[in-house]
Amino acid sequence: MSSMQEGESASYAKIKSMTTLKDVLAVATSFEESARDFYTDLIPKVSKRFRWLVEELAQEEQGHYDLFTSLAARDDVEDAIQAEIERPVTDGKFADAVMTPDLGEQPDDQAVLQYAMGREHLAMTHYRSLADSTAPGPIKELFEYLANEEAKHKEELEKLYYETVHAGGV
Amino acid sequence: MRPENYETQRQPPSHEYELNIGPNHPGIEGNYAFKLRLHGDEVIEGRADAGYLHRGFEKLMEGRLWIQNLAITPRICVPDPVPMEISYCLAVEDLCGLEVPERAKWLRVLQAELSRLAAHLFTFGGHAATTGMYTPMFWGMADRDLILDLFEELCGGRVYHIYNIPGGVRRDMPPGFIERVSNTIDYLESRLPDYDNLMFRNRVFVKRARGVGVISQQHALDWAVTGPNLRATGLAFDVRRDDPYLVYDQLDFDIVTEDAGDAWARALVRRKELFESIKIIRQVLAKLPEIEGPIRCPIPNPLAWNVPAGSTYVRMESSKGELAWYVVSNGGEKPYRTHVRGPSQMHAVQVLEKLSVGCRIEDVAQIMFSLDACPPEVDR
Amino acid sequence: MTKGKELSTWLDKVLSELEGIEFRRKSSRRLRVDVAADALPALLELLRGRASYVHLSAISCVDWPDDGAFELVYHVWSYELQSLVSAHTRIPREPGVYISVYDIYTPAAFFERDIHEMFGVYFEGSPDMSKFILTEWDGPPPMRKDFDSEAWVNDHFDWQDYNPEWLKEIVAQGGGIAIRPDEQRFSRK
Amino acid sequence: MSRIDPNDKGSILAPLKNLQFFGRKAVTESLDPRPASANYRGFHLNDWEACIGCSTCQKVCDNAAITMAEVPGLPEDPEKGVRNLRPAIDYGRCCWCALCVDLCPTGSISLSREYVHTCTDPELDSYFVLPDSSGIHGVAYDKGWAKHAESDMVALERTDMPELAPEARIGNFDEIVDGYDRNQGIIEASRCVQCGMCHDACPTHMNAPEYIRAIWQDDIEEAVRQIYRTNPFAHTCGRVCTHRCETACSVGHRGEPIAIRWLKRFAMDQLSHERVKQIAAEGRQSSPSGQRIAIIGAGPAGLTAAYDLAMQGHAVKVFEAMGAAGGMTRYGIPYYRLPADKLDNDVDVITSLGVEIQYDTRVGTDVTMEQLRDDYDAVLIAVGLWMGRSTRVRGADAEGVHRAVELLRKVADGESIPVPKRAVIIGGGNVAMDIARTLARLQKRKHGQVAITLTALEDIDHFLADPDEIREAREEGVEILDARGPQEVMLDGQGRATGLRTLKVLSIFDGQGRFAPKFDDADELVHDGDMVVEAIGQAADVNLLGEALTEELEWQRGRLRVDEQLRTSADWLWAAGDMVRGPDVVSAVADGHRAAASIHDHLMISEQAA
Repeated sequence: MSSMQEGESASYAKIKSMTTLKDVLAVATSFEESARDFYTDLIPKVSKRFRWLVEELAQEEQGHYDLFTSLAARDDVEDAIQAEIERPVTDGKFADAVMTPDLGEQPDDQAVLQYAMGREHLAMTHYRSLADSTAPGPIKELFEYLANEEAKHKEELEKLYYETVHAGGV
Repeated sequence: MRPENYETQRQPPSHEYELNIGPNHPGIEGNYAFKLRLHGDEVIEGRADAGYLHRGFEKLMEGRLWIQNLAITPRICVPDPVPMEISYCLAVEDLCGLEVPERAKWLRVLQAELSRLAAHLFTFGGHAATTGMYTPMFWGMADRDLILDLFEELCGGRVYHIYNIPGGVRRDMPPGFIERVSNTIDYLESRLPDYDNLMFRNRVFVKRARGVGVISQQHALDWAVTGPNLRATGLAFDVRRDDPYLVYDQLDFDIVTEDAGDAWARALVRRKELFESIKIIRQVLAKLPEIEGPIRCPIPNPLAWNVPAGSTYVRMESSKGELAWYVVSNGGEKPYRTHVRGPSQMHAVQVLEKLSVGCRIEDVAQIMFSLDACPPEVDR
Repeated sequence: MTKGKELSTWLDKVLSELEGIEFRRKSSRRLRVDVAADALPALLELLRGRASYVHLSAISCVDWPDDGAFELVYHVWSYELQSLVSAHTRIPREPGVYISVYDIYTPAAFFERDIHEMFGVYFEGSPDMSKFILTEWDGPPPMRKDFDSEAWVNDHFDWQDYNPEWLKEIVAQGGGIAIRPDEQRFSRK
Repeated sequence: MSRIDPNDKGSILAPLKNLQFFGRKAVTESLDPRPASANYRGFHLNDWEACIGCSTCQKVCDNAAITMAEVPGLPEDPEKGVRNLRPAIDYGRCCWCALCVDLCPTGSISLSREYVHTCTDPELDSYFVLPDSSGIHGVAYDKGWAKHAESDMVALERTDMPELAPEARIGNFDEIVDGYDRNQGIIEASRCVQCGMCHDACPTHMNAPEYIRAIWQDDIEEAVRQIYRTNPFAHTCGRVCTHRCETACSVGHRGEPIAIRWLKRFAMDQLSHERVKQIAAEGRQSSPSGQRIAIIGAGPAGLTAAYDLAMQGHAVKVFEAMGAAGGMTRYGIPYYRLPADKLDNDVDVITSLGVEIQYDTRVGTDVTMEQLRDDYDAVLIAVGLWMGRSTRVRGADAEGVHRAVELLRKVADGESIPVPKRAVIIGGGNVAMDIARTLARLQKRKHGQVAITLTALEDIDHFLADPDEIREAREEGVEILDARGPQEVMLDGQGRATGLRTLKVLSIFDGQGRFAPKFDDADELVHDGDMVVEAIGQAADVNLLGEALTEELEWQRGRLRVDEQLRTSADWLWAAGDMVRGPDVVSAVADGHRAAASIHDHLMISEQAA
């Protein structure tokens, strides 16, 4: 799993240094892609009990990936693709409380969920920062849209997490 | 449909004929038949025939929960239903050893005496009507209605109050009730001279009622005559004083007697008892504000109420005489046996049969009403 | 009053000396006496003739089919002593015949006739054992415990089916009568 | 009063004095419509919002005047004690006694101040009315006779259950609740109106009205018989059931519900164990069926199924990993709530029917699923939820951080556990209360005082724990802080736990009622404690299935997929209890019955086919 953390921090560093929309989108796309591949890799590894979870996550990331691919093809985005973007400031507050775990060879549902939540949180704050530092216009709206998407997804995962882990106290 | 006991024993002589009074006749407080054998207009023999109001109450009560029987009890005597409720409750309370709160006892006396007033006004008017005078009947009915208004306020029902439950009563008085009762009894007292003028100072009534249906004191004792009918023969006996229940031993009232033993004396005893009841109600109204506290003691869930095994005989003075319940429990949730001893069981059968012999046909109805016989009590 | 007290003391003494009699004072005004059937008339003679219990308040009958007995209870009152004696006796349910006390207490005629009609107990010497209330009744004496009036009613009458408009409406919506009163009648359980 | 002389012959003129009345107003009453008195017993009003369709009015009706009608579209919820039945009144029978009002558990029925009803149809049907709050004629009349404290006949107060005072119970594991004595039991049972809401709400549909009535009639044997018809974990459920029956109890709508759980316990405690065994075995199939069934897990679900199957004449063998039977009821519930000997009695009743329990045998290790599949005609898995979940906050894997279920299991097994000077518990369910109160007892014994802080995400009104548990925990000195979200276990230099950092929870549910806590970053607390116990949730350990079988079986969002009859996707395997249903004793019992019925049917069908 260390490869994932490396990959993540590498892409994070890339985003930080990005200066154009084109590059931001490119890194984001690969960000979703690597996540999709990560979950897909997990499917045969985890117990059949939790397989539904990683399957759903992989599907979700595939959806995001498709979104970015189609974005890049849009005319209005293409027009602005060379626009200068200020480097975003991100805040990993949620990750302070819930550490990103080493998922191990056979991660359980809680580990997968924790990782996924952290990841969505990171993406959300990232897009939010991008939106904040962009002047009003279609690009700002795009980042806001992306941030909201990630926020919604993260919230869904949080609910699922609490339902799985905390509920059921006898 | 020919009644079995209708068969005459022998061929009647040709100068005799038979006459049925009832089962529907205004001369009695319900459906009841009195069959006469006459010689001219003189009665040779009278035979009581009951059953027209038989609803099998005693049997019905054995099939109902103790508390479900409350609704049956007042129906055993329509004109004076209250003593029926109270005495059934007294019997259950005795079997269960329930301690009825003081306030409930006084409320019961209030209710019972109002009921006695209403019942006497009813009988009083009815008696006058059997002598052909309808004004006292209209007045009696109209004045009785004022009491029914009070019952409606206190109990929620005008005739079938179902106000008592074992352990006490169901509701306390509504606000301002004492004042309204007080006004009503003041009014009723003011009416008494009117009744006197209309009946006891009226030559027609005196002529019709004097010497009719005479019961001597010895006969009264032999025939188990009770209530006003007994007191009209000069014997000062009243269950309220001589076998007291509720709080009658704390109340000041006179036992009214007359010596003549005839229909007139019986009417007069009732007339005077109206005043005694008014006296009692005044005392109760004065006392009630002093007695605080609950109006019933805690009772079990009516759907799970076993009354301890045993039997009890409870007596009360109803407007018609001695009323008693013999109640047996086998420890179950329903009465094992209830037996109602209504005063009219004596008055409407053996006494009436005896008194009618030798009297004239026009007096039979008056004798019946002067005895204040209540057919539903006979039939049950 | 003193005379009453003396009489009452005398009565207690007599009753305690009589054989086959159990007596118990429930209160100052209530006395329960249990007496064998053949001794009851003598006891009533004594109570009426010598102890001033002149008023027969009632005769109650109770059916005890499990014991094969009818219980007869004679409630007599003394105006002088202001006390009520309930004299209990039991007679065999079969043939259900007993002696009338009409010659001691005239009012017994009514009560004996009533008990005969309702329970089927025959009182020898009672002036009138003819029907009174249940003139047209040809069934068994209805107050006996083995007569089930509710079953009789169910056998002879039908429960009426209701069909008002509001009921038709809820039936059309898939509802309707769920529990009939005869199914839920608590007292039948 | 005026004097009347007996010798007065009267005068024909005396009545003439009353001629003055010609000048007065007539006494007759006006026939104008007027409302009756404030307490009048007129026609029925029924507040359909308040009415729960319990039919108590019908039961107390003297005259069988009340018919219960099912009204489609009204709420129907057995768990809340609500039925869509409403009383319809036959005014040809009603006697207006108002007992229906006085005994109505909810107070929905009242009588109006309306006087008159006449027949409007040629048929008598116009006397048969379904009243609602608008009355029977749709004309607004005020309430007359209505529910009133003076005339209320519903016994709203519960018979007090004697229990040990906090001081007396804190240093030991003695059972807290005394149980009713005979008199108290009968009195409490007598409050019941026999509506049967409890029966409908109970997961295993116990014959509660029947056994309550039997208790009231002082017929304990009949009560036990009724209990065993639906629940062989009678002692256990009489003590620790989640008693949904009491939530649904109609008397509970205005007062305290009947103490149904304590009554069950009362009945069980009254009768000798030998007699209970005889009653439990009544109706047992005497000739063996020749079928063999393996059950994995001797908890409530497994043993209930074993009881039912043994009663049907099947040979049942139960494989239990632990050294004693009872499952979570033994290893999760402390003795002060459920004494071991009572649980032993429940188990003994079941084994006395010939159910064999093989202890200390872990399926998957000592015997494989494949062996069971081959050796038995059917297999039931009911292994419960034995793995305690961890919050996995920072420090959650440090020394001094424990899972509640593991500590409770050790205490029940007689093993010693570390007793901290101060403990912090995470969780608001009954397990959290159990470990808090267990630790409190151990602390009292070892250190002489209780120092426990319990934190939970939920606010106190949404705790999953029983309110009695919360009250008793507080009485025993447990400090309960609600709405606190765990963030981090604080550690000392050696990496040992020293406390827990929490944030205030602002809200815990989202708009759809789903679990989604929101925290207030500004409200932070650190709770000191040399032990932190996590009691937040549990999971089933299904490793025993083995990889092949896990792959073969169908799963449903983390749990084994079972159908209504608790059949898994394999035709020889059934699953029941907490592992498929979530944690609840009485639901596990219900599952046991259902699984047993399904297995029995399956065996009968395959026998016929053979």
